[in-house]
Amino acid sequence: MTDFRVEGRGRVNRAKPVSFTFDGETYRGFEGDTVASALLANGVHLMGRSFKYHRPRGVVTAGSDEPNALVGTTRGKGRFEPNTRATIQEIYPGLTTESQNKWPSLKFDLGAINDRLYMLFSAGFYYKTFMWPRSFWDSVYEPLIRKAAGLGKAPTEVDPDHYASRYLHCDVLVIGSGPSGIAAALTAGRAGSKVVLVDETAEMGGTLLSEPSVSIDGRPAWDWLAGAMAELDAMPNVRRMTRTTATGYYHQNMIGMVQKLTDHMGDVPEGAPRERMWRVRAKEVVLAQGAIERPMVFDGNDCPGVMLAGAAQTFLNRFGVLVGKQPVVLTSHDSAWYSAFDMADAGAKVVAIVDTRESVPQALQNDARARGIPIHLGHTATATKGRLRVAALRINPVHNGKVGAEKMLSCDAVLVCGGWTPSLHLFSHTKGSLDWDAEAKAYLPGHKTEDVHIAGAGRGLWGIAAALEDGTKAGADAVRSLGGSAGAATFEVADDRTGSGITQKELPTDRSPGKAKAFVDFQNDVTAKDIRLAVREGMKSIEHVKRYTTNGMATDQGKLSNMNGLTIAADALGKEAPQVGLTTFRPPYTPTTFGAFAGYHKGAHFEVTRKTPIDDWAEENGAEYEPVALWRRAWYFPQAGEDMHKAVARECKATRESVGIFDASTLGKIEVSGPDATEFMNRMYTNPWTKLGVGRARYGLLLGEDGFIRDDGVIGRMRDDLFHVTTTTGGAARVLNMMEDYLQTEWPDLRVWLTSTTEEWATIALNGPNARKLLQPFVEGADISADAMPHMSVVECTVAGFPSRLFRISFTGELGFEINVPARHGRVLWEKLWDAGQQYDICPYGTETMHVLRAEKGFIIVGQDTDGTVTPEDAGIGWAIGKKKIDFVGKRSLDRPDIVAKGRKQLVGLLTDDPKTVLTEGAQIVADPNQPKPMKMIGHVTSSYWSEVLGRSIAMALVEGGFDRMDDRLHIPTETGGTVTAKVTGTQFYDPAGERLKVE
Amino acid sequence: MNAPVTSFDAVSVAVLPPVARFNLRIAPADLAVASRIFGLTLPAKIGEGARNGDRAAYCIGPDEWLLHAAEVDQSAIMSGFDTARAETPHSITVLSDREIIIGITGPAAIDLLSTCCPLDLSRMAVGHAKRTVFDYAQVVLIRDGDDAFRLEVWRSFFPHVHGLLEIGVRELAIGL
Amino acid sequence: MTHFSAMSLLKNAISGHKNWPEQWPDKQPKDEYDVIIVGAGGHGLGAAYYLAKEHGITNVAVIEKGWLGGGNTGRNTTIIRSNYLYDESARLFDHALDLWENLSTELNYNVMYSKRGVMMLAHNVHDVQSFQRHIHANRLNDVDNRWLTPKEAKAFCPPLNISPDARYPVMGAALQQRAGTARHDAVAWGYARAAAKRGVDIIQNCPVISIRRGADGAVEGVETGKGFIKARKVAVSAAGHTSVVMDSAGVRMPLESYPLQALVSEPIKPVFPCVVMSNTVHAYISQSDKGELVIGSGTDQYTSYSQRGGLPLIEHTVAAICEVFPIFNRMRMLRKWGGIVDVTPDRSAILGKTPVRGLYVNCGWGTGGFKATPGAAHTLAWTVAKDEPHPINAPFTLERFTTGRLIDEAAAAAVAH
Amino acid sequence: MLLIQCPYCDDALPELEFAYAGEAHIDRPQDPSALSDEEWRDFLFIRSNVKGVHAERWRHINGCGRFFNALRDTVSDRFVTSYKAGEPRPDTSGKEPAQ
Repeated sequence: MTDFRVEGRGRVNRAKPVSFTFDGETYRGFEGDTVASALLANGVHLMGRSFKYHRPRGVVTAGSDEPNALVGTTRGKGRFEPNTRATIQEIYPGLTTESQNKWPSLKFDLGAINDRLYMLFSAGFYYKTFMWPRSFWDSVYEPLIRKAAGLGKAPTEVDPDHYASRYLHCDVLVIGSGPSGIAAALTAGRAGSKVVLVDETAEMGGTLLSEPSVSIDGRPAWDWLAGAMAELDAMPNVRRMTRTTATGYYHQNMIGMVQKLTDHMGDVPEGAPRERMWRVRAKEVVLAQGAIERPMVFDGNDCPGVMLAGAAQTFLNRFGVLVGKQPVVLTSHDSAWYSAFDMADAGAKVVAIVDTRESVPQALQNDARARGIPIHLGHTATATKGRLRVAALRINPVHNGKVGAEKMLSCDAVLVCGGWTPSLHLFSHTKGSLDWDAEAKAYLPGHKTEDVHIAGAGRGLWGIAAALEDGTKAGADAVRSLGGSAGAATFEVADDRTGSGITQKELPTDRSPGKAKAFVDFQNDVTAKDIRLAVREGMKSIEHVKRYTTNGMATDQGKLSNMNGLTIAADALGKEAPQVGLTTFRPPYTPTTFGAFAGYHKGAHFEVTRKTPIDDWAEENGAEYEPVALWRRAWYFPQAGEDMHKAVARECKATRESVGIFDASTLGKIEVSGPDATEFMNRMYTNPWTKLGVGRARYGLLLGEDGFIRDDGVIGRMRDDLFHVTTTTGGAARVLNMMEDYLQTEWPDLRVWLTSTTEEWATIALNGPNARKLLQPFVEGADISADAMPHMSVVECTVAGFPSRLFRISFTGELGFEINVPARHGRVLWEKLWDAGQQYDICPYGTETMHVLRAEKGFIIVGQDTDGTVTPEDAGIGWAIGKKKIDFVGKRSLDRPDIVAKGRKQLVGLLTDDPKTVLTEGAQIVADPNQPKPMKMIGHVTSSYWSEVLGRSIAMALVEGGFDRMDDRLHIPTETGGTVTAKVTGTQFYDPAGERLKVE
Repeated sequence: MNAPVTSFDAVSVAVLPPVARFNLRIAPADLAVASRIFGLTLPAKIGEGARNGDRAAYCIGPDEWLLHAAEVDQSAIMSGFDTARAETPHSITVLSDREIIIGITGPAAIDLLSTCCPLDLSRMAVGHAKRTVFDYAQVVLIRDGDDAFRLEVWRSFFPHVHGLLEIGVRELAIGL
Repeated sequence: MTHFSAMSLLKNAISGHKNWPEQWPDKQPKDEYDVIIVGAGGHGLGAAYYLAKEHGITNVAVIEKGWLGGGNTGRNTTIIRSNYLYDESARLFDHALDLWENLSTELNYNVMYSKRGVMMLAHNVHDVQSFQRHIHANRLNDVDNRWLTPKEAKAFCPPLNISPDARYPVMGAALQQRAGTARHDAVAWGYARAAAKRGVDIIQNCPVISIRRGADGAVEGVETGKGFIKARKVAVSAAGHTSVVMDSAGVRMPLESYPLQALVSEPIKPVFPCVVMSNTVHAYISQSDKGELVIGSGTDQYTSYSQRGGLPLIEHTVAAICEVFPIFNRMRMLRKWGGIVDVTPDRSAILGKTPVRGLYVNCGWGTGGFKATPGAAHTLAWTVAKDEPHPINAPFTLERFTTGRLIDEAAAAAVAH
Repeated sequence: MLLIQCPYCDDALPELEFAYAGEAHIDRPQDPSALSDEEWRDFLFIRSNVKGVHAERWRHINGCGRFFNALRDTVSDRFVTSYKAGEPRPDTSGKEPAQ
């Protein structure tokens, strides 16, 4: 294999050879090479296959805008990723890469059959066909289309790497480290601003890395660059970041940046993050992202070996690689002439410079002749020869529109330049306007929506001197808008390579344009013909053209194709480009790893898991858990050989017969305190609070302003001016926020303060006939006898020596207490009660048993028996509404026509005819099981359990007009097509008289 | 709550012992009363803090103060406020167990906090405190020195926050 | 207009595709129309098509401030399903589903309706109860929807992570096999072409400034960027911009417009065979025929017309996807964009007549408008033609916000659309 | 991510500390029972949904805890100004969005 490496050129580290593989073959490059530069150095141009036609493709660019040279990269288990740009991926020892979208091999790909059929596969082809017969779409056509589509393969294993993120705040963020970016950073840095300078590549310098022949301030470009880097690094207020891509520009100068940390390393430190997402908040932003070179559109312009002239210059000067030994240069811009000169000076035999322009600056022509390079002005290119690698370029003279006789130029590379497009993607993320500059034939930044400055080629400026000057000006402007002062620096530039050029549509040809495969979007195989067809079919906006042809929707997001596409569409419409519009660039600037967005939020840290102070006891004792809001709660405590059903039956029995212990710490707790606390409670909750005595507790019901049930809980009055409010586990934050809203914005006159104490207290519930017997010995400072402490009361005392708020309440129908102690003592108290409880066969129970016990008593669970469309009357708890109250949150809505109307769904009990049958929660209820579908459904089962104490199943349901259907028989169709019949009852299934509360 | 203490030379994360902590809500006009009872002049501006021995007060809302004191003084402080309530309405709530306190010290303290805290911490003055977020958790962040911070985290959020800090310390130790 | 057929395709291929005609002419407005539809999205264009085809009303203009299909039609994640809880919703969306199945043939335009199945994941007991409630209701409404165990869910969608140790373990799933996706642009283009063929004028780049009402209060026409256009019937189908347009007719709406973001990955070979929705972790994902993973996000917290949206929400959405499908962690985001969705207090649409004579509205679809396109368009056309509610859209009135008869799918099940 | 000026903290802080709370200046009626169903509906559901400068409520929920009002241009998402709860909407006619 021939070596295309040029001695004395490039910045790769010749002392450090690096081996890697591509499609199983081992290649050698040097530290500092990208996969693309290393393969080119080995004479390999063919790196991929195109999306639709599977045409052989070579590398086109030297940067992140590469559409063709996408490879799969691997570094061990779980570390494969598809579609990596060979022009960005640095090589390291052991790197494994493979080409994509081909079968069986890159050189011989059966998918290329599509290329033969390309007359069929025109733009919009899919919309016009595959419709006959209809059923074939799902079964035949679509599977085929999908199989052919896609580029690389998806990863198949879990990614073992982790990803970091960091917030960063600075005065001036400079994006892009070419001459203008460096000048801006130097200027702002010298003025003392906190500066961050970022570049997506491994090394800073941008254009300067490809233009070593320029001299700045009397020093060769690379010496000056080294000096500038040293100066920036010496400033404590400046931070330089390489391999860092600004991917998105968000509101108020928030920039998302992704830094590649390890993808270039041979040996990755154990546990090192692969990438870091930087969320930067900058006071001022300088965009210095340069310009993107445009390909030329002509038949065969996608043949491997045809690449951008600027890319060839970069491969030569930055990597020391000659992309061809006999290149032809095809251009409409002066810049490519310099590429030709550099190639020639590096030993290539430049076959010719073909320029579509009839007149080109004399100086350039002289320099070309001096190097013995033949020149063809006013010529077009009409074809290429060669399939896996270009062998010749067919050119013809063009005189006033007439295309003359062809001439074949044998070559091993064609270096093209169709002009340059300012890189303004990030600017357009800000919704800043892009204005058409008729002279520059380019969109340039117009109206700004953010504190941003654009510098250099981004404003259509050309040449190193102009870039430096504009950069330092942007830096100074940024400093000034920060209120600082900075003068623009001056730079002496010699041997600058300024230039100009023209933009044009697909090149004229002497052959039938209908047969030409002149590509605009390489990866998506969109040709000039497709764009003209789209326009012919009525796609008059560039958005329509884009979506119809998929031009600009490839992984380069139109960086190469958008302007050429626009120029051709405008020509087809006979309009100026701006009248056809411009497709908006969207984040991210380049494709960005999902993991970098996810950051730390994976596995256990994907979301917070809240645990109570008693959680670890439950874990040690074999609890199964269920997630409730952000909490994990003990669901049930299975013993050896028990399933949930058995465990729950046992827990219920033990609690009803003796005593059960339950961790209720997740219940929301809010201190409502202040002279107007009672008035506030009266306005918030449906219940009346004025007459509730200190030391007493009451069930509280909270509605939304729409009249539907939002939350409930037991509320204790600790003092005249202090309520201890409890909420549902999931509702705690919502309820506090709702209370604060009314207090702060509707009733600011009320002297009330709210404090969340949910996590100040651990809450242990004891339920069962022996609850008091167990608790009594631990209590000091309070008499908890039946007379002294009636049901629904609260007292402050100590329990086992811990300060406590002790409630006597019951969510089970049994004698019950809820003990609140400072959280740190929760587990200690639990274990004391546990030990003492052994004499009563105390049983720990979880949320499932709690649900069964409350259902046996007909107590509702907000969110299960209610669903956000249920009023207090519907739920059968109208008694909780203070009838004399003139107003409370939601009261007015209860009078709306459809809320007072007949036939609303009301909460009733259901007893199945077969006591052994437990209904499915969510099952629907009908009056007539034999009606045809769609059936008239009159309600659904909200709660359904096996009741051990009753020895039968019980259920609650919301049923239309349910209160008037007592003792009716209703029907519940099952999954299996059967029907269960049940009788409508009240919801208090167990001890309706409440006798069991009266334990002495 | 004996979580492991994580550290390398640039930053260390430690779980600090609990202190008596109170949430005080009172009309700014009555601040003098509160200051007298607490024995420390309470700062009037959100974010500011005042400290004297083991007593500290941080203003975290227009009418909200976070008070720190020795655990032995907890009940005395409560009864002090209790007696004043009649003529000077206010709300004081013991929160000694609601949060767990994490100390973060070392030259890389700000880098570590910046993994999950969106604030520009260079703008935060020493001795100040503010309620903010650390990842998904609401926290109170107190700056004790140029490279010394405290995070007060709700008990049930502690494992999440502390876990993230441990990851961050490892990350900083690797130096990438 | 050329009928698309194997023959016409071949003929044109041979002639180098030089003879395809315009799919729809870009018209200038006439002075008067029988019906004006404001907004050339799938809903508006569809309504015009059905007016012409089923009611013989062809003197119709569809007025669009930008380019047709440029709004939410071309910005959504194309999920199509009908397994809604309430009878009203189920009927409307199932009606749409019936039309989806025939739409390509009906329009002679391949909208690529792909019945790949929509699977909704249950991550906690509440999800399970709520999905069971849906499945039972759907079965009795004859709407396809069935329960899958975690193993069955994994078999249906291999990339799914069903580890019980996951932060949000998969406890099961509800699958509507008949549901799927379609090619969003093709829906707008297909309706536009078919409507234009029947004589409907499609007027692009023509902003509606206001709706003019006569002395009797009835609609007289619309003031536009291209002058006043007369019409006794105006149907507003302007998604996020409905409030603004309706305001000009003196009708204030119970709507708020929020940014909704979506994104796609780089294209990869087929790996994801269906659509998966997880409302608990907020992840909505499918794979397009082009190979891109299409991922939907939730709405941002604040109202906006900026079509921008913030970074934190996207970070959370991608994290959610990687949590449920960990093999995608090394995939890359290719493109992210935003739309503006109009949301009602009960998350259900408003579809039909308004207090103003001759004024009709189709809005409030929130995040779920695309799937309803043919159904909403079809029933709106009926209502406009007959000036009375269609049995299927009858419940979706404005009045329900006065009487309290809301259709609150979200509250009922915490299920996003 | 927005940067939001809290009028109580007198500081511009990241959106993550704030919770949006809907349109501003929709006061709860003194006596709801006196309202017609239509008036009550307007209070509950009707929103201006302006395309332009929108008066809206935010809560500094992960900060000082206060609800406050802000004027924001819903087209650019830029804040014009923010002010304390209970204060009238400031006249900002002709004023450029805050930088």
